[in-house]
Amino acid sequence: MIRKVSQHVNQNEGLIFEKSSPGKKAYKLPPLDVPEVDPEQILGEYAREDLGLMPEVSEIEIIRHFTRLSTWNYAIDLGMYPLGSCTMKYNARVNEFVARLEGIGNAHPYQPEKISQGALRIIKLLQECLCEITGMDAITLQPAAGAHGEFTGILLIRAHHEAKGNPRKKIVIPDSAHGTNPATAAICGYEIINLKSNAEGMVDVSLLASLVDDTVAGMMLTNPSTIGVFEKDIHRIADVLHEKGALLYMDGANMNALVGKTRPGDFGVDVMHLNLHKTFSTPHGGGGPGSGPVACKRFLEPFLPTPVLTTRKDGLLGFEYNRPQSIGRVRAFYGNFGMFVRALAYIFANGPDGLRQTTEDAVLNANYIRKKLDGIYELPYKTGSMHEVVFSDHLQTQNGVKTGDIAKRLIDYGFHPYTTSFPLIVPGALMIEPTESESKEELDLFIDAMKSIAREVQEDPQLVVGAPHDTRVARMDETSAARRPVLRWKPEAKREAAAVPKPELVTT
Amino acid sequence: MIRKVSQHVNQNEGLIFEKSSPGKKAYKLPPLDVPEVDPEQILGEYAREDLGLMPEVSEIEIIRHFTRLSTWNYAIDLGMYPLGSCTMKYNARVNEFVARLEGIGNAHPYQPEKISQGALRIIKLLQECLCEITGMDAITLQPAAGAHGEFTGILLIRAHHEAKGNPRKKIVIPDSAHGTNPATAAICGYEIINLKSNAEGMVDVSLLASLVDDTVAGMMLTNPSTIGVFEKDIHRIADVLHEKGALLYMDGANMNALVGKTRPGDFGVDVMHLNLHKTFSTPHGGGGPGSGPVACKRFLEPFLPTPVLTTRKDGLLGFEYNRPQSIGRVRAFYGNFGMFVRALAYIFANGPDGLRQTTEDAVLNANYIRKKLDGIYELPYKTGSMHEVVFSDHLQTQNGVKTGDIAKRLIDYGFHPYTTSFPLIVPGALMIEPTESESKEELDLFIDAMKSIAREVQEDPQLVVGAPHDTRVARMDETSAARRPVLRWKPEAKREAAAVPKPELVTT
Amino acid sequence: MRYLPKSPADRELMLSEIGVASIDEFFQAIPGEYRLDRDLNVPRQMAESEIIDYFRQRSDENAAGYAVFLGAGAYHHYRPVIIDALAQRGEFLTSYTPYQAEISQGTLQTIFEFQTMICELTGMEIANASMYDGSTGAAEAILMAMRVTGREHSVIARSVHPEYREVIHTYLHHRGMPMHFVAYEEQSGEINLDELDRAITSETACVLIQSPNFFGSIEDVAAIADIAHRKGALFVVSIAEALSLGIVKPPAEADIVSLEAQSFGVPLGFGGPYDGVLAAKEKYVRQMPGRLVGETKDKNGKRGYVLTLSTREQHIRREKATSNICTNQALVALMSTIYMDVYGREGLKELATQNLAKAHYAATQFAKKARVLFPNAKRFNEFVVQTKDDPHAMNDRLLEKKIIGGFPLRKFYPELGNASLWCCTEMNTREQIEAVAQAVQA
Amino acid sequence: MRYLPKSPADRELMLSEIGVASIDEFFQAIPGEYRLDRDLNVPRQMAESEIIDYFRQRSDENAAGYAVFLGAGAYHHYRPVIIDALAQRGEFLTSYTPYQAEISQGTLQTIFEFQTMICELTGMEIANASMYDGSTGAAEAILMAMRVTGREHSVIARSVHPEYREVIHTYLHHRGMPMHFVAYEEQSGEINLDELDRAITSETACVLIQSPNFFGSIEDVAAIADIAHRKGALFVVSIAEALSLGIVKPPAEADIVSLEAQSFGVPLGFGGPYDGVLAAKEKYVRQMPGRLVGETKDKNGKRGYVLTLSTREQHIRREKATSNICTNQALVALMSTIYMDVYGREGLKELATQNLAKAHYAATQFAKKARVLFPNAKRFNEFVVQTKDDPHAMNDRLLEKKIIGGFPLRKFYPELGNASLWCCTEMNTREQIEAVAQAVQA
Ligand SMILES: Cc1ncc(COP(=O)(O)O)c(C=O)c1O
Ligand SMILES: Cc1ncc(COP(=O)(O)O)c(C=O)c1O
Repeated sequence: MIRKVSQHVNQNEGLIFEKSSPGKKAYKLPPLDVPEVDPEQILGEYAREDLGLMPEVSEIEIIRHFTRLSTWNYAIDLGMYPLGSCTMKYNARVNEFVARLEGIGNAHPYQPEKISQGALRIIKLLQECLCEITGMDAITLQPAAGAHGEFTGILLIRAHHEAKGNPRKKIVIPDSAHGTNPATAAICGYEIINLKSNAEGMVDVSLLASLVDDTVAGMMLTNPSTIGVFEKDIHRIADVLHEKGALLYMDGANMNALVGKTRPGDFGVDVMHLNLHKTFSTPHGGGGPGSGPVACKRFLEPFLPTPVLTTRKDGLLGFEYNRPQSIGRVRAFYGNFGMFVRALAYIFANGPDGLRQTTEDAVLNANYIRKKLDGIYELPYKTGSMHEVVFSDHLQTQNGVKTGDIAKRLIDYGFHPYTTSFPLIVPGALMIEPTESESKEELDLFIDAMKSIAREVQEDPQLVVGAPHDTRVARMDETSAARRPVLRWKPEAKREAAAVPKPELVTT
Repeated sequence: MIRKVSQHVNQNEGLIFEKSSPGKKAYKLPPLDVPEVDPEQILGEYAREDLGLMPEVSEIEIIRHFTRLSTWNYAIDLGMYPLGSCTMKYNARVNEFVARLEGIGNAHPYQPEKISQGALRIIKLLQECLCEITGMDAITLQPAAGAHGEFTGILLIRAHHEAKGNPRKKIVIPDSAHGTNPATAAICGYEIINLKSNAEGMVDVSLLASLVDDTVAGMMLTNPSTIGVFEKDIHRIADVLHEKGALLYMDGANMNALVGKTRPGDFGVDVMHLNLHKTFSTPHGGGGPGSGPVACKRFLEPFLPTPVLTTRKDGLLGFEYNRPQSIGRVRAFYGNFGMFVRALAYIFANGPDGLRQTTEDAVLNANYIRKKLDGIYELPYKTGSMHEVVFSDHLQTQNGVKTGDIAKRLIDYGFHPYTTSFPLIVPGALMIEPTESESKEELDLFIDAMKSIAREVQEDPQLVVGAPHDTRVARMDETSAARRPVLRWKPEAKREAAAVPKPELVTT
Repeated sequence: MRYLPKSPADRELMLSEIGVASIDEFFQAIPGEYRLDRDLNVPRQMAESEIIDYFRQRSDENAAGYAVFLGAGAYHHYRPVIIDALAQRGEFLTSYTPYQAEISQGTLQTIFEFQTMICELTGMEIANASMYDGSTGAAEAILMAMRVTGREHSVIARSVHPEYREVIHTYLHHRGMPMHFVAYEEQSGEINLDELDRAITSETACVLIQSPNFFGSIEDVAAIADIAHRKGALFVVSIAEALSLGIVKPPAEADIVSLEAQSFGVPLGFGGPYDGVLAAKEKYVRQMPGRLVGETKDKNGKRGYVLTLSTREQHIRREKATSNICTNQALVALMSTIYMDVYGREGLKELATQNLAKAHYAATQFAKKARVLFPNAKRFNEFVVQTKDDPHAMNDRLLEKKIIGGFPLRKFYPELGNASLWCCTEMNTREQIEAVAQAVQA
Repeated sequence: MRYLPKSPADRELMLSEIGVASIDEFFQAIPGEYRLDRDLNVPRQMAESEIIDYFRQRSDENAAGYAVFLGAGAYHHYRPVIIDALAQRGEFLTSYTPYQAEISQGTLQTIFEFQTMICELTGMEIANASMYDGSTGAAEAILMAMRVTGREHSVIARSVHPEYREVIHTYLHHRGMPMHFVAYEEQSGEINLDELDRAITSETACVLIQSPNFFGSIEDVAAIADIAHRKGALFVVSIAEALSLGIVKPPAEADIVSLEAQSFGVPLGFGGPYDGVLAAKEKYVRQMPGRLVGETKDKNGKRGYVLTLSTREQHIRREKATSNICTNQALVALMSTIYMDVYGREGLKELATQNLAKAHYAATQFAKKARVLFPNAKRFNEFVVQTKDDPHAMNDRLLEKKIIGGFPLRKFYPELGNASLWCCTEMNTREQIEAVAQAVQA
């Protein structure tokens, strides 16, 4: 029985271009207070004549356009978002409020330091908090997301080796790793050694030991692993690497399982990134922005990107640009400052007690789901879960139903799907991370939904395979989307010329 | 064919009380910086022990609660709201922004005048603009809504007569009037003379003349009338009244048809109210707040509620309280100031040209609908429409379908219903006011929907009578709601004791 | 015009579909001599940035960043940010009165929750969806009592907010409904019970008091109820500082409670919009003014909410309605609902206790240098201080320190001389309190 | 903890259902010596009002209310209020990457519209869903050109934003991919075409320029394209001031355009989050980094949108992906989309023309007292001024007048001496401009 949602009328809406008509306006400029100019005269041949198909609409049409569109989305604000590895937790509104305070939201990155002390103090305090939370010595907030943090971190490792005369050649990455890990190692110019997980889905330390030699620059490890399990041999892993001069990089995507309970800096990690848009609650915003600070041990500090924050002799904060060993900048300006503000507000709202309780609740929620669904869905690895639990669709494939189908059926039950097809070491994975933000009530509804779907798989598998049934659009034809990509709107005429099939009007 | 909406999953949500559990919190107070006190000691027997069933929930649950609830509502931001007499126009977001500026949103009503000059200047400029727009001489912004404005206006009339020695006994009100008109006259202590409309639905001037004598204090007239027609004999009506010393009150609910095109002060009105939440775009907010300024001719000014705005000798603005002839206050403080800010912002955004164009577009939209639906629905009065058009369900009742059913069916078509069962002079009225805020595209969808429903009435009347079909709840049992009113939540136990049937869980 | 979704071509097309040559044809019904053939003399059309500039300038001319010690019917409390985040959702902000239940359940359920919480807090059995504010609510409560009792006199404490009393006067006097005002006790500021007893007659429809009253003194509700009820009058309690209900016993002995809920998450906003609401004993429901939301089921048995008992209202009953009220304060009531959810059962108490502690501390500090009146009173967060100086002069001095002092009482209570009414909420820091207490001395 | 929706009883119940005695059992996997048995040393839990106070203090320590003449890659434009009103809706703010198309059509259609408008404005055929910012976008554009051409050298104008060049350097140098920097013309600030021609070899993957470049000079895109293409190199144009596209011809001759769209409704925000995006010729789509949204139909034939061509991306292709980018700048791109809708076809042009007029007026005013460099340049809204004074000293003086002066160039272009880069947008009033021009003289 579907208990969490009903069906309701939901507004259709075409593309904004389909509402455009010459002369409609959503703006008015103040009168120009300097002499008018003739663009043709000033710009000559560089003057632009017209702006093509840019829309002309009124303000109310824009309000309705995006309000209607928004109602087609699922969101944390609407319900549980059990996306494993994504840490879809509550995004507090006070964070949005403080990020928009005039002096914070409107500060120019190049305004003189003496009138930027507020911003710099925010950066400083956040850096200190994050170093404390990770147990690291130094940090850069410049990276714009997790993958960008990985890039920065691996370049730090590279710079470290290079300073010793040889950047080395390889990075070890477990087969359970997120796609960004190998992609990052590759763009940093490293060969990837794919490390097969052991029977528990964890790092096979002896296999690792056999692979690490002095061509290995380091290892990228996610801890807790992507199956949600703490690498209990973590220090042995670090030792194996360190013995050969290789470094341990930790992908901090799963820090929500650790904050306030243990610190990577204490268990042997040399460098790591954090995802402020996961652990520290900055909103995902439909795909971004994020922020991926990179924290490291003291010996890597000289290599951090420029600029780094410094306290000047007069006590004022400022940026230090003269860093001869730095890997250089990874981004213009100082990173996604707006996310720093939100993350710091999150830390304030929690305090040490709240941060610890948050971690405990995240872990409690995952284990509650695990307990209730174990047996109904197969648990491929039995080791204790931290903040997420990974099932497989093994029991369901017997009826021809795959993890992706179950995920789609969850939509009819009023939930966003869990993560599918990751990690790769679990064929047909159902990767579930509830986060601390879910009440028992919401978890029980989720568990009921999952049980109910499991029953449907046995009684009426086609119902599940054809899902979702209750959404405004059904499953999309992804194949033809990729085969004949239509990546932008064109007016009917142009479209037909391009032999793209005519879309229905007003139906989306 | 329903083109404007689809069905989509929509979250259920129980009552907030059903989520409560002792120890959950959505707040934290700063540490107390003065000595703690023991309430029992300070308040003695007046100390309260506990707060009964007040909820205990967390912040994310509140965010989800209201986000989910909000998705069950229709709104201007989602689409056309053709409620006749209600003027559901676009509520610009800049109005909300300026109303929340620190010095405006957070001003205490009793803070000294010298640090309230900003607020007072806003009041002054709005008063001037509204006097100019209505063609009146003086104004009070104190009334909190239209009905409150009527109350104020009728008391002005009463005070005028009283100053002449006799408050008189009766108020003439056309049978087409809004319910607040007779209700207001009654609470002001007047008898109501119900004026039957003539064959065109307008004031029957000779009938009026026969009714007005020196016991009549005045007449309440809506112009354009509630059937959307301008009283072309307006000045004769005024003359008939004035001859007997009676005054003409205008219900300004329909000013959206007149702004910038004609002024009540010019055509004989003595006193009138405006609805800032209609004509001047302040949001309806699910029922309020509103603001109902009352504008009048010079001779009524001495009677305006206290305080009135005044310019002091030093040029500063202030409130004048010493007004011996005043009817007295109608509300604490100065009225719904926040609405003044929004209304003034609306006037700024339009300017004289925009205000005129707004009126023209409102009238254009109504006439477009009239033209397209005339014949499909019966037009009981043929006189030219201004900003709204009133049809009747005469053609549809032959198939057993009433205006209320058509209205409900519109919901399935993605529209809010028009106004039904008003004005009383049109049995089975369909009262449609599109306002200027609708694009041709949206109007065409509405017209199509209305035509399609008319066809359904012929082909499958039960479909219409049973509507809506596509909403999360179907038609409500209003009868038993009124027969055994349940006006507050009680926990299961208490409820059962009260023999109220147990509601389903989690189904709303 | 940026709010108008039409291009010139759209307008042309529509005119031609209608079959008229020009928009002017629709305005022919307006007699020529009244047609406006000039621009309105209002400010020219402004850019959005200009509108914001204008209001920013006005905002800057107003006080901002001052410490506020004013209460007197409008209270400075912290407003959690989620209130605006949620109330600003277009689905709440831009929806109409929820007459169409199938597409208004969001607003309806919210009001039902509001009604429930108002009942819990006030100790009443039913509550309506809102009134304009506390002053008009008090007036309507008296009218309601008159309908219930069929009597036309009312007895009102002088310690009720003076502006509320003025509004009540406006509502009653033109209909010749007599009002009797009862004095307060010198030592407590509470209503004089003997005088009250004497004022009530067999024609008294109701007794209206405010508690905490305008001086901040908590009235002996139970005792007053007794006196009123003994003579068959109803008992109406007006509450201007809703937060007091977090720690002060609810007036359960009342028949009607008129509450101003501005303290619950509503911005000071220079006096409005605020959030009145009436609560009462269930048996009086048919005389209740304003909208009521009730629980019911849809035709499939699903729980839902509707506006109900509307035969009390003007749109059905016209001149026989319980009130002429139509538009109310729905969005503001939503804000209060969110506020009550945020603080809830424990938080309102904790917050009220903080207010108690702040005011208690402040009164103690003031007492060192000035006279705190009404020594026998039990108080929540307001108290009256008598100073040597004229309070206006004192307040002028305080303004220079960015402090807005108490409300001078002489205008309404000349007998109190240099007295003013001070309020301390959780927003007043110890530092501010001490600075102010210091200034009183000087 | 107010963000945690659990009561102590809930926790107990859940633990007992799981069958463990205490939460600690789940943390047993962490070796004892690494378990943290103390509180983290971070600030104590704060009330919401305290959080706001903290940030308000920081905000006040920063500049506010200053006239800003800084551009240099971050532009001060007016942001219509509906941007935040809409982007703050929880359904946009708190949703994930739209992998689940059936419940993400809102985000997907928005991105599709964004992609379309970026194409229209840049003159390209395809655009992606966003990149981190203009600097990383430029670096990724070069890597993309390398994948397309199979070449590894790049030629970069020295008039590209210096911080963009630093980022490009970080992305390329550790992999030993050579970069050649080409000087600018003294009279125009534009890239030296002869030197450019010489710098390009058969190993050159691409030429990267910025236009308007860091000095505000508009480059001769067509001429550069010719030179690049003649040697089989791709041509990449980086644009830091997106609004220039309202009045400056789009770089239709480019193969890839890397745009920083911050000017389109994104707050200055001390440097981020901003809004990079890559646009390109359609034939290069398979080498495009980042997400792409495409139009398709659902199984009932209804139009809809999906993330597509994801075999380019890291989650499918891992080490063979076109980039490691995963999280992008979706919400910021939404803001830009709303911005582009508000101004649209006419407004962007009108607004850009206002910028042109302001900068032109300012340059004329400056020219009276100082040297405006690069006299032969065509400019949009930035220009370089050489003063007698050290610009830092001048800016210090201006700060006292609440004016933030131009960006001193010596750090990146020592050869320009006391030059600084000034920007005038619609936000700079004539009064400000005149005040500033006056100060230059002094
Ligand atoms: C384990 C892991 N690593 C890395 C990333 C990449 O982080 P981002 O998306 O912030 O670039 C993710 C994000 O989903 C992840 O789950
Ligand atoms: C014609 C007319 N008069 C009066 C009113 C009452 O105005 P308010 O609801 O603001 O009290 C209305 C409101 O619907 C109306 O339409």
